[in-house]
Amino acid sequence: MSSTDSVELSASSAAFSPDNPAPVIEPPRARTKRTPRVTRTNFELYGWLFMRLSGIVLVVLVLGHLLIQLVLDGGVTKVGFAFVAGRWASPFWQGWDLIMLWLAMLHGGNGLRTVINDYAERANTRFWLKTLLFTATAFTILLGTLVIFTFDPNIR
Amino acid sequence: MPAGTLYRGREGMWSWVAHRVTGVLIFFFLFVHVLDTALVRVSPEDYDKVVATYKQPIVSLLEYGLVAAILFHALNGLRVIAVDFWSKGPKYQKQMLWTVMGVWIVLMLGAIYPVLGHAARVLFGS
Amino acid sequence: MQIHKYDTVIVGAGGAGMRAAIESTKRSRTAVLTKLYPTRSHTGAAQGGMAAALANVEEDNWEWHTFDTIKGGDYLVDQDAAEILAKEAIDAVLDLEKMGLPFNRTPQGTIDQRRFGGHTRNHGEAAVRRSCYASDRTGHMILQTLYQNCVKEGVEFFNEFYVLDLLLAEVDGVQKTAGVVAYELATGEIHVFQAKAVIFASGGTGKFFKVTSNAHTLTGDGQAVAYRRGLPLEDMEFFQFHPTGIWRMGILLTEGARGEGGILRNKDGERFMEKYAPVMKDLASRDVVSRAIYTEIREGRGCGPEGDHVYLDLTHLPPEQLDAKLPDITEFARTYLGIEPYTDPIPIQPTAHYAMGGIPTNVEGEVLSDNTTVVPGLYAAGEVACVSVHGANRLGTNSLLDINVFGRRAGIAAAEYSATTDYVQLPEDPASVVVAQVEGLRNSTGKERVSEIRNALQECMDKNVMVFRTEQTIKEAVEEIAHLRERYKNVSVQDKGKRFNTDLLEAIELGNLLDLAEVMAISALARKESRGGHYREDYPNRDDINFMRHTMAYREVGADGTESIRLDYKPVVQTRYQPMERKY
Amino acid sequence: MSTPTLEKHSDALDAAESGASHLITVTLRIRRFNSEVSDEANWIDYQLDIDPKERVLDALHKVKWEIDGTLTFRRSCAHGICGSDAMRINGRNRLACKTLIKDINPEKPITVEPIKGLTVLKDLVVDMDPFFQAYRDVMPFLITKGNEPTRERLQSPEDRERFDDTTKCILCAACTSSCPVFWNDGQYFGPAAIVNAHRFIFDSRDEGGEQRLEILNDKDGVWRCRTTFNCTDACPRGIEVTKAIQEVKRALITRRF
Ligand SMILES: Cc1cc2nc3c(=O)[nH]c(=O)nc-3n(C[C@H](O)[C@H](O)[C@H](O)COP(=O)(O)OP(=O)(O)OC[C@H]3O[C@@H](n4cnc5c(N)ncnc54)[C@H](O)[C@@H]3O)c2cc1C
Ligand code: HEM
Ligand code: SF4
Ligand code: F3S
Ligand code: FES
Repeated sequence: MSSTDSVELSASSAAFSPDNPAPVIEPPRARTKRTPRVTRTNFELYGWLFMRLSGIVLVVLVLGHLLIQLVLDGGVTKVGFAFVAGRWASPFWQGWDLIMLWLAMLHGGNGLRTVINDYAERANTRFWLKTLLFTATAFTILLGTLVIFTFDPNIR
Repeated sequence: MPAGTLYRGREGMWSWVAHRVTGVLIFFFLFVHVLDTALVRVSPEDYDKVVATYKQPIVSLLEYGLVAAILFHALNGLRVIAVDFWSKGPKYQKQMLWTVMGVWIVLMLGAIYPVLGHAARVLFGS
Repeated sequence: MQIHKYDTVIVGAGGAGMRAAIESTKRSRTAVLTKLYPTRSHTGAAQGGMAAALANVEEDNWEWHTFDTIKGGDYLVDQDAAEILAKEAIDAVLDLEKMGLPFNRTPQGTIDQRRFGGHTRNHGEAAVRRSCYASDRTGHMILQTLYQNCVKEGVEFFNEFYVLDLLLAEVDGVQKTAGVVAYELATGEIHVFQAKAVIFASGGTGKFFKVTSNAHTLTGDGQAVAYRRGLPLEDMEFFQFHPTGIWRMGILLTEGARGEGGILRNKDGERFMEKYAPVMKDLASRDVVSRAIYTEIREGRGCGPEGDHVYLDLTHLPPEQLDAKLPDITEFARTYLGIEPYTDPIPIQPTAHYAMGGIPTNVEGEVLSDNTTVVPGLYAAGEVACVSVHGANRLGTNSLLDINVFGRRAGIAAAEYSATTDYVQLPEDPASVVVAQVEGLRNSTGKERVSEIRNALQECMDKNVMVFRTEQTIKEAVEEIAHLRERYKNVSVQDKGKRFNTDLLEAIELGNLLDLAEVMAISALARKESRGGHYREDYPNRDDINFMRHTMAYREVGADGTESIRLDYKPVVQTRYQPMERKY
Repeated sequence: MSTPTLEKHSDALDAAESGASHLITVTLRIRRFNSEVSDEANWIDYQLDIDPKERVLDALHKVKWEIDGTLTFRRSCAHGICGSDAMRINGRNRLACKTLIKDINPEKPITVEPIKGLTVLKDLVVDMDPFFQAYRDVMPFLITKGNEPTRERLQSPEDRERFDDTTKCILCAACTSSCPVFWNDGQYFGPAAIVNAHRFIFDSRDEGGEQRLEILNDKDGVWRCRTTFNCTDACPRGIEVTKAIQEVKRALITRRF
């Protein structure tokens, strides 16, 4: 830190002057002069609403899931192929896990989409990250669904 | 942009940071979790092998962290929903956050034994 | 240097400037130059309200309002102008409401009104509820509403452009308006705006006082620019000192506080205004209350360790009423004094508030170059102008009215004028004066600091030409100002850059303040009477025989370049009301 | 009529009136940037003797007027009503003229830097155009249909009260530039624009609410708000900004269903 009498700011590398000013400090992406864009759909509205509604349902599903998996009946020690087999024998648990899977992935995927929108600076990066996100989410959902429906307790 | 100092936001900002971090964390966990569960479709032995690693103490600790993240995200998510839909929500957001933290601490204390108990038994014998 | 061409150019985006812009944009190609973003203008600081005889809550009419304005101005008011002001007030308020201004409402849903100092029913019988208000941020709401409507009308703003010179050109022996020269703060570039009509609406000049309710940016630029171009300044000795500024800081606590029932008390807890104004008490006109406060202080009944202030007591009012009607000023007391107005009285002292004088205009807003001659194409409105509707003392709430009524009139008149005339040719090298001024300061090697001279000026003005004046104090001020003007010649700025060089502009603003302070002091010295805001202890009475006239101050430059001030006088327009003694 | 408590002064009043100003030494650590000298911003410390009851704005003036005239910042009214001097003081957005030295721990250096998310032009001055552009985009003016009444439009005190809070806005940008969503991506309309839309959407006289809601339904509109409350904490006018944003969101939802 320099002292109080530093009226002349110390110049850095280049010789800047009133007639040759340095570029000003820009934020990453500035809002430009423009009329509101015509990109208005209700997508963000539905997305927002979905986050809250799925959130409420997920509280029950996820916390219930955790309770069963980690707390009741000796917690994680009991989990094994047999345990899974037992649970998915019932359509109720199949449905539970299916809904949980779909909601959680869509909720998380949409959440991550906002995160990408917030932080990815260039349009290009945004696009690729979102494509990646979409593929991963779709893949996981499909895989999970497949597993739940085609699960065969007698595979052994 | 040259950084300047960190913005000294208050409860609202930090709870949002935590909500976002936990959300992303859970998402990646879920991704992996679906993959490993998919093993039940492939081979029960492999599945049990993977699940066995979950029973190691160090993984239990991670699991505890995961529970912490999910619980916080879930409780704070409910707070956010209350802020959104309850007309007095914005006014009481701080009180609600303290409630969330209170419930979270209680639940996390409650989860110590069920989640970490097994690990403790493995480590220290029972 | 860049040259722009507009039909009408408005200098200033406060209430007066934007009200004019709304009218003139509809009728001519208009540019608004403003040294601040429009919503930063000091109109936003006004709290109390805007007077109009709407008679929404009790019987009232514009004639009573006219009378109060004239009496409040100690009969120095031009009565034809006051009549227009009071008559058009009603539409001015209704227009603002239609533009969206959120006035407080009566239970019937009409605009609510409250009492304000000096506004009475039936020529002084009792206080009347005439002030239309929006909580205690009426000025803020006016400024916002006008800006919103400027956005709606697509008014072209040049933000952070400082107008530093007025261009006049002689055509067939007549001085006509050719444009203005402005300095762009962001780049340091000089812009010439060629225009058929120019409206000055650049606000007040309170910053030559130290304790003032005025913003740092109220430096009388418009008055100074016009004055330097040879135009007269009218009635500059009349400056209003508002009774209730926060002690030492000058931040205003609206008269509305007393309108709501607040009481002034001295150190003994006495409601001293009962002695000075038995009928109107705390709501007497501002000059009366300010003098009363200083009399109490001088006679040893002031409060605090140094006995240099009195109290504004709101503690007997219910907290709900304070919250509903005066939220902003109670917050000022909490923020800046750390006290709780529910339970503590607020330390206050008179604060320099409003310039009654300014650039002389007629009722159409046209600027006069002497007592009668209009300068074609030049207009002024708002605090910068002197119509004169405020005479020797402005009534509270009449200024927000003034900016709307005469802002509108000036906007229409200017646009209609520019629609019917051609551009006047710009003078040769139009920016030369400004370039010389700016470069002179930038390259000066003098050793004087702007802030030191400004402080000295403010101290001197507070001490010598505030509420009480005498021949001796004014002479002291004149001498001191002359001395400071000498020092100013050696002033230098530290910032030599082009971008956002506020250092440079503060120096220019100081030059304006010095010029105007001098005019004020010289005008005050010559007025050997007491009237309204101008109180001479050595001449404590009003003297209608010798001084029922407006002061007109001209800048004279001798053959050798020496500057001096020449005073002239202009008769007061009297229509219906004969001067009477002013009692409240 | 009650007499004031003149005999028993409250401590606060005594403190406010104590004339003798005792000066303390504070360090002002200001983030300086001048494109005519350097392309980098840097922190510079200034030491001053100042009365703790003074404002940070007074301290900045002291620096500008007594130490370094090149220090640049905006200011006008000096009492929190013009919105010129929003800046980041000790890490948080505030108005320099509404922040007293004594209220921000003068023991440690007081950091002062420009608000975030807008282009820094010089020292504490930022480019406000994008901010005002967002404001203009929400059509911040009364929209009505049909003929004008001859007198005023009627509005009950309750209807007037409905949007009172958001009429207080002075467009200082403290809120918008405190919003984490806005920092990342200047495209978000920002709380200030929403507050000013709210002021009209909930004005019973206005008939353009539908259009404004549609504008705020944009992908950079209200839905980007993550309820971080930084705006509410930063607003020098005490506006419940987040609440206003939520009311707009709810209005959009109820309109949709
Ligand atoms: C604290 C306070 C409270 C008040 N309360 C009331 C009240 O309750 N009722 C009432 O009737 N009156 C009140 N007044 C008085 C009234 O508010 C003002 O007189 C009035 O608002 C002045 O408006 P204006 O448009 O003339 O100037 P301002 O609003 O001061 O605007 C001046 C404009 O000119 C611009 N400008 C200045 N110089 C230049 C330049 N060189 N180049 C370019 N632009 C320039 C500025 O940027 C600004 O936009 C109050 C005044 C104060 C200070
Ligand atoms: C258990 C119950 C849950 C509830 C109540 C809940 C609630 C919420 C809510 C209300 C939001 C929106 C926050 C905002 O807009 O500011 C949100 C965001 C998010 N959630 Fe959840 N959620 C839950 C579970 C999950 C799960 C299981 C995942 C992971 C797959 C997840 C991942 C996310 C992510 C990534 C975000 C985005 C964060 C952000 O934008 O800041 N959530 N959650
Ligand atoms: S809402 Fe508050 S913080 Fe935001 S611009 Fe308006 S006054 Fe400033
Ligand atoms: S800070 Fe930003 S995220 Fe929302 S609550 Fe305020 S707009
Ligand atoms: S200077 Fe006007 S808000 Fe601070």
